[in-house]
Amino acid sequence: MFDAVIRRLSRALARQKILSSLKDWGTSFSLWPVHFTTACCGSEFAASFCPRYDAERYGFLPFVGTRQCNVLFIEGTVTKKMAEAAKIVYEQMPEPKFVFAMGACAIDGGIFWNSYNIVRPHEILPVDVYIPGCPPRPEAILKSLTMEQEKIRKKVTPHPEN
Amino acid sequence: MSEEQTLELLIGPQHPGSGHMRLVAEMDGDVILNFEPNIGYVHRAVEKIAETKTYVQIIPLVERTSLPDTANHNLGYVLALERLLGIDAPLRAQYLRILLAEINRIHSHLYGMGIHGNMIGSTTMLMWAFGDREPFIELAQRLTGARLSYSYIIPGGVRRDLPQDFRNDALKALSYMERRLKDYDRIFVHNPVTLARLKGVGVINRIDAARIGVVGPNLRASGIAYDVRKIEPYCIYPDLDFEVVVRDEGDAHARLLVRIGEIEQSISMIRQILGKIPDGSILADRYLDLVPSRTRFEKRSSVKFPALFSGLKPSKGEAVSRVEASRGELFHYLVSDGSTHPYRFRIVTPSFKNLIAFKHALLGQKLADIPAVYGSLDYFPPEADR
Amino acid sequence: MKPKDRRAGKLLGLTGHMQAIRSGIEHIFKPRMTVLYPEVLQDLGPNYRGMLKLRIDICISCTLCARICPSNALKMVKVDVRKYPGITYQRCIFCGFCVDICPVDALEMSGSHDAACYTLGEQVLKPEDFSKDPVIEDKPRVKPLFDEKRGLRYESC
Amino acid sequence: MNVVEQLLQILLSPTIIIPLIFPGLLTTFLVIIFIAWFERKLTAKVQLRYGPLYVLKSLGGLPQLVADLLKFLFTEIIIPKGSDKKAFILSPIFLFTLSMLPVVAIPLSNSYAAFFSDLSLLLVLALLTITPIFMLLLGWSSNNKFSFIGSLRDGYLMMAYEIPMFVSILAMAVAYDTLDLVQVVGRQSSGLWGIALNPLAAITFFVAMLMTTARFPFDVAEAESELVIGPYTEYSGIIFVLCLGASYAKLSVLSLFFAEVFLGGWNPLIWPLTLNPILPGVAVFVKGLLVMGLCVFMRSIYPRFRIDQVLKLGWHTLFVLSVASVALSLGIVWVLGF
Repeated sequence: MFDAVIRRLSRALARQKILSSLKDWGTSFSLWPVHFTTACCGSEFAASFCPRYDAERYGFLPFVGTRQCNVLFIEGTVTKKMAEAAKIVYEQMPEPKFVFAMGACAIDGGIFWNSYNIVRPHEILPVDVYIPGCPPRPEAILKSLTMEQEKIRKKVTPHPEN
Repeated sequence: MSEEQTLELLIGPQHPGSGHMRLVAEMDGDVILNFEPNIGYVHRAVEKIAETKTYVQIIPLVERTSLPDTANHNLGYVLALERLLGIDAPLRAQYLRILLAEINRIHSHLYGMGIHGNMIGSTTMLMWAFGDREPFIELAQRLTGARLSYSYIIPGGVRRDLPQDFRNDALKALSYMERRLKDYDRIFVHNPVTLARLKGVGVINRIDAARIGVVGPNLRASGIAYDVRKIEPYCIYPDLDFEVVVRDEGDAHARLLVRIGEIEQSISMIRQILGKIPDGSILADRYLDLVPSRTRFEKRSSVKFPALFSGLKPSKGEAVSRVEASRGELFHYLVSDGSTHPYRFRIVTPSFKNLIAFKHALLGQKLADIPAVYGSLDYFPPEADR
Repeated sequence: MKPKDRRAGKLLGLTGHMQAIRSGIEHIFKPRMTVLYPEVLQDLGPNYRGMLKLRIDICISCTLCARICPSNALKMVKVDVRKYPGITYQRCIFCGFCVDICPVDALEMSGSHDAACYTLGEQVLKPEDFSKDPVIEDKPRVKPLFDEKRGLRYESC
Repeated sequence: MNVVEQLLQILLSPTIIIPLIFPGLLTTFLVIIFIAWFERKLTAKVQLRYGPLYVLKSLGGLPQLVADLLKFLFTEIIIPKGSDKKAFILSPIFLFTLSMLPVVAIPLSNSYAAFFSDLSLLLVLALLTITPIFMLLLGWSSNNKFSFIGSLRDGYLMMAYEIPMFVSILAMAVAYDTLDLVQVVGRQSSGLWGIALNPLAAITFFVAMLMTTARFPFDVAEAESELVIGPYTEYSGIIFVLCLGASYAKLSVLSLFFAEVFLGGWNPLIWPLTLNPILPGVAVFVKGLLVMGLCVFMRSIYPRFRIDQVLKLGWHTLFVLSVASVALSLGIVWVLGF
């Protein structure tokens, strides 16, 4: 009884425009990627935090644990062995969570398109933003960030494909 | 020891100190009893895919095994392919190859140092090293047109000539790097906390290092002066004056110091190359003649590929090449059956050779030494898994 | 299995501590390395291997680009009577082989490489779309210059 | 009207304002937000980059921590299956409250404190001593190997810092001949601050303070490269913020304490500070913020120690230093004849 009241109340509160826009503002400036390096694009991902590009300007802080982060950055190829881990990591993260697919390998396999051991991430995870390139430039990563921030704030439909 | 007394820790693949693999550590209190790196998380079947691609298409493929160290991987493959084709690159192209390889060695070592710093908690070292990689990445980008995946070295030569002002820019970047190495010394390399964390940790002694087959800077930190650039010189290394950096301690700190020493050597090598690079063609005449004359490279800064490159057919046979990549000796083996695709392609990567050092160096160490040793070995999982 | 003998090192290396702290304080006053990306764009240099563009009017449909593409990103697509290359950035690895092998210079590389998209479909370009200029945002540009003291500095151009 | 006036009087009485507004919950909250932002900005500056910026560019990204807080407020709270639910939820709350509680015992001027005690010097430290128990509970209830090891390390760490900290404060108590913080500050009104009187105790206390609040190079309990984030590994959402906030709250309390014991508190009591009993408190806070700034600066300089090295440092060096500081204080008392 009490639980139900609380739940209804909190839902009604969350639907309020001010609260939801506050939430969107907070979330969009606090995208924390989880430390999960799937393949070699990780070296350019790290470079996007380096002093030359400094993704932390957007509040994009690479953090350590899955429970505290809300962004899963697929950095390059996902092999079959890594795909299981990627799914577990995604499930461990709290809502709301976002998935970025970085690099050609994470979109359609890139140069490894005919390898027997790769998985296309959009088949197993709901990807929000795709970043082409092999590896993409750090600028492209920053651009994907701004795009995702806009998407969160303006409430674009999260997954138009599904 | 019974199971209740030990604790099995699974570190990775999602873990700040793991990289792209899982480390299984069996702990007794704070001491590591058993250590198993579980690899294969980045196995993308590079060698198998190579059998479905033509010889030139494999150039970007071999680079992807080790993204921070693409130039050396590219060079190793092309040397093997050139032996199969029976051609040699002109002297200027050879100089340009080694120029790129040494630039790449510098920024690859900086990458390793940055990761090492982060592993033991110094985010400043990570940021500085990654920030100071950028001038060298920028140099390589001016030369090749890409940040990391250069695909610069092709059979018979290189793709682009030196851009204008490259010499001045490179000299500036080099003297900047020399200045920065002193900053690193102060804040990281000789920081008392770093010394406490790295000295005497993860020791691989001389005999063990030779026995288990460690390669590259990790081997040289154990006191063995083994460097393919000296032992079996390729390209223009015989003409260059450099030393093999060796240290005797064999611990994590020695490996760090060897990398810094190699950065210094690479700086001096790039200075020598820039000083005595000869003029001339950058693609072997055999291929240059096949290119339509109006697109020859004399009229532009980059070479045109002859149409032949879409289906190179080396004669039957096999070829090997050894190069000293940033992480150690890199070995390529190529078998041709006379068709456009290789019959068999095999890479022995330095990271795979160094993998065994984990197990060896970490037994009996503390839990906190796992990242310290992992960082010091400069292990890059995609390179080992291929 | 005995833990290895180890030296903990000198914990009170005072000069080391002082040097580290001094170096830290010095760097507070040094100029930053950051290029403020979304406000300014970096000039990537004349021969940067960025997004591709097809000049469909001079393409001779020789298929060499599709044959050398290492990742099968370029495919020949039939337009009217002839076949022209179309590209999918889902796979393109920006190696530039297609540009270098093109016998008539119908493919060229642009200096733009900062792309990202929400959906998969946007990345597949048919020859007609492929022959349009890649979208380059109109923002002030800076040129990275080498500097002995700062490594890289940026000058607007 | 009478009721309203009475209500106002109750609300504005020091017993309410001190724990809730100044220097209590609200001020501590603001200080935590500021210092966490300052830590990120300062680290970024040493690393030659910007740090948080675009959240509000004109203020240099000052509301970054507000954004982070809002995000955590609205994220799902995951309670792992194998955890002890009550302990899992309650221990961060206790941890945060207990880390902040000592603030009430810190007087901000001669007449402004939640309650005056003859033993406030001890009270602050005694209240802080309880927190590691909840840290242990936190790690144990998560049912995660990394949190467990992390909280054990925190327990070990307590052994290393607790005794030097107490002994160094004992040295100051001997030098000042009092256990009351108001009197401690009063003794420093001559201009001879504690840090000049007994520098050994100040250094010992500062290092012990770094250990208590898990600042670099002693953040072995949260060592991210081996233990994800130590005891807090399984925490998400707003209770994670409480966990993380607890260490900053501790830092803020200890910095105020440091400012009072070693940096002369609200001394020198010059003109604008004498106008209102709250104003000296601002001076204490400014000094406290400086100490906090110094503490968070360590992040950009040092890597982290290993746990056995920290214990060794605590027992071999700090303990000896703290005993030496007591001897120094005794010498001072003997020579100066306080």
